[in-house]
Amino acid sequence: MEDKKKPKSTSEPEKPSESTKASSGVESADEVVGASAEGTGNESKEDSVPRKPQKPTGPAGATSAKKNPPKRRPIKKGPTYEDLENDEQVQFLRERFGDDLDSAQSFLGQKILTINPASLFDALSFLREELDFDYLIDLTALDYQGEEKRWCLVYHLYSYSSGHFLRIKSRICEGDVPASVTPIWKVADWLEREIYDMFGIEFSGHPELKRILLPADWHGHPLRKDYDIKLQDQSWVKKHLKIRKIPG
Amino acid sequence: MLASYLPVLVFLVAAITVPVVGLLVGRLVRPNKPTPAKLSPYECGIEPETDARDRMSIRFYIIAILFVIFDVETIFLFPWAVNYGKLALFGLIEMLIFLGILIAGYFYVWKKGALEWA
Amino acid sequence: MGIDERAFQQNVVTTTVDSVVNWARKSSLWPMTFGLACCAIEMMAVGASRFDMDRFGAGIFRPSPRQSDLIIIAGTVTLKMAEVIQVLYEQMPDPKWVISMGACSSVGGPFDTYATLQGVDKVIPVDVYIPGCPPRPEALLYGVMRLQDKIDQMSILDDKRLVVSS
Amino acid sequence: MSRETILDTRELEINMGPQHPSTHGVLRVKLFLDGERVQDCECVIGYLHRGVEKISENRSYIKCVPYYDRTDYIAAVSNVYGYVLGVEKMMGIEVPEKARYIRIMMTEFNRISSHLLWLATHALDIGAMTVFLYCFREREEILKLFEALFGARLTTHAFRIGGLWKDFPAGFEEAARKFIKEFPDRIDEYEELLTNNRIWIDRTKNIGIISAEEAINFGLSGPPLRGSGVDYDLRKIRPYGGYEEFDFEVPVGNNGDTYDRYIIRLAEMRQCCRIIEQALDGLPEGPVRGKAPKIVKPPVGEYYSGIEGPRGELGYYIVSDGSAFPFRVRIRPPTFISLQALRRLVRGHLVADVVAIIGTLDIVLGEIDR
Repeated sequence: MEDKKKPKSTSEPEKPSESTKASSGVESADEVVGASAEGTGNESKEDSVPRKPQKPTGPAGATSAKKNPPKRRPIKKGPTYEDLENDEQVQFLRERFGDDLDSAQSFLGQKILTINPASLFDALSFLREELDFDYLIDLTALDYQGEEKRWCLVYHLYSYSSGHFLRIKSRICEGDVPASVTPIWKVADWLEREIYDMFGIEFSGHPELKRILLPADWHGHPLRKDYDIKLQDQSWVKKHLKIRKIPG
Repeated sequence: MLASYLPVLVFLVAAITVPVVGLLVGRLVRPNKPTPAKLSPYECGIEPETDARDRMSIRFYIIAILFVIFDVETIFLFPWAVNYGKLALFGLIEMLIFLGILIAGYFYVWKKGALEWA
Repeated sequence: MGIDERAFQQNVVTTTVDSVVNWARKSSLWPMTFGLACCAIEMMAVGASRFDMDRFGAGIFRPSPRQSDLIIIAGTVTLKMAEVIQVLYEQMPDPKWVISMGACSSVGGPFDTYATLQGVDKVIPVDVYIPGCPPRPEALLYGVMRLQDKIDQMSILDDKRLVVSS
Repeated sequence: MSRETILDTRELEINMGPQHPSTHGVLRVKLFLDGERVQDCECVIGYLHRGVEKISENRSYIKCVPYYDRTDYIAAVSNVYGYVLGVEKMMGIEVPEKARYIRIMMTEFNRISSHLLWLATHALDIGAMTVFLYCFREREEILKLFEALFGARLTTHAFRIGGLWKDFPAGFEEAARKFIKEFPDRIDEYEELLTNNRIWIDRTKNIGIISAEEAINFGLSGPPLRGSGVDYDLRKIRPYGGYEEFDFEVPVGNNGDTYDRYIIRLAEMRQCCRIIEQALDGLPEGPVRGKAPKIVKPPVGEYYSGIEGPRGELGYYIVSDGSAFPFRVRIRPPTFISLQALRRLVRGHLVADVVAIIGTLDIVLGEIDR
């Protein structure tokens, strides 16, 4: 039921071993739900072992109903990526950009368009001018470490006139320098500076690309998956701080 | 005759001893550790790059001078006001002329926009 | 200094002077407005009318380090901010005290990350640590009271490192 | 370039630095001045960057919640609300009716307490000392309610995934009703102090004007956006968590200056009282804790849950790879984006107006630096 055309990793950022467990994750979640009230929190394993009836704890007169094994509830189908080709916006973009529009999906009702980075800039300016997406809600990046196209830029757009909400994703490789969208939306200035600060992705045409959150002469980009959470830049600390010896 | 100046003397002595004693005790009691870092100019916690003595805009100087002029003008009013009775009409006209000149100057300054802040 | 420092020893005169000086210092602890994060909001609540820090003489928040004798580090100290704290602490006139308010400034709190200094005492000497995240206003008041007790034991002699030649 | 006469001076660069009474925490603004007039300004932030987004990649879904209390510590309840809504939507968890009503009620209480703190510090920066004490008097009442229900005053860890931690304690509803009965005429007290105050009008009228198009282009949201006349309130446009059942107006200003944003926030506080009243009247019965698994493992996917925080649109872009740890949680910080407009708003004003403009943007450095 997964459509083959969609490259496996575009939207499902899972490590290969995870995907099978994911669907079962939802099932096991429901099993635990049936935990009886006065029983202790019983961690049910993957395959729900039928519980042996427990002796009713608490005062004798309390609920002495024997615990019956939890009946198997129908597995609730978690939300998945539906393909949406019939959406008129997608068609509008499809004939405008052809195969540069890699895939169009929706997850939990939110439209996701994955666009080839080559034509990302003019796709976005097209969306800004023609389809009047004048509000760039947020711009961020994801790090699929280990995959050939490592970074994924994520643009959240909203249009005041039509009230549509859209998420544009675009996979770029490690060394790519995507075009900055500050000429289209002024809000992107700091958002791109933060992406550069946290991920190390440069943006061409950005007015003044330098670190925004970390100190200017800090080495390393913390939000990368290979950057350890506790890794402090010791050379910076030595240069700027006089660390005292704490007595005792 | 001299006795009537005694209160002034007492007042003078008190006015001198109180600050001197306060400062002396302070100097004796307070720690005194002037380190170079402590004496560096305070710039909201940032190491100052440029010297604090920078060339300021001229308009601050103009505003300051205007204040001094009109302040001195009010000082001249005090002796006039004290023995206003003896000076009578002559004193009144004299002071009106004096004030008139200064108020004309004030309007000139006002229209020239020297009082505009910023 | 006119009077020869070495002449002083612990005697009746200096103990009474000590008690007067310490009483004066501890009842007018002027903190510096130095709020970093969530603890700063609780510090403001302590400055307001319900938990009123003015009852302890510490209610007047001075904007600049030159006029404050107490710095309350209220919030997470990041490495970038630690550099600023060093400068501010240096620029405060002696005698000066430091209250490290909250778990973040005392030991890094929940933020054990690449950008957070695990404890402000790595950078400046701290007198009173107040646990809590954020500590309740009463906890900050208790911390100020503990600092006042500490000031009571101070003496003007030890500041001047008077050496009694035996 | 004309010859430099003695009247010309170099551009004065002043640090309105990290330690400054009116930068609401640790914001550093480099001001480039000609005399007292601001030519340009550059914001240096990051003095409170604790890496919350990196932390949330190393904690389980439930353990991330206390960190979002501490990013925007003034509106902690609504910060957690956005994240919890997102995770529940991805997990498909049904929240019981009563929990939904309490959540909306407490978020509106939080909006009032956040606006009160904004008014206190904004007025204090401009010089009105008494307003600070008046506002904190009311804010303490709300913090008592938070303490009674959530157990903490500020970092409340208000909501759990699937509902609430526990139901109202005894006497909570009477205290809440008493508060919202008295609060409107407390707002009148503030208005008496400020609205027609000559100094307040001089310091805020026509200061920091931004037009509607520019506000949209700068991505502003919340009161800074509505001040310029754009009627965009997420509670109306994309209702979440049951807001469609409540009727309230969205106050909108017209000429987008500091005074209009002040009027809007006061009007918003009155609307919050109306919402709370409707929530208290229509409070359904029933449990408060929904059915939520012990180990929260949302299915593989991503979801952007945006809510209307007191400072603007607060969004959580949660990307899950099916494991118990989020793959990425991106917080869309409204004040980070409204601070970006400071450079445009400040140009040409006096240094004293910079203080008023920083106050009207209602910035919180914990959320800007995350």
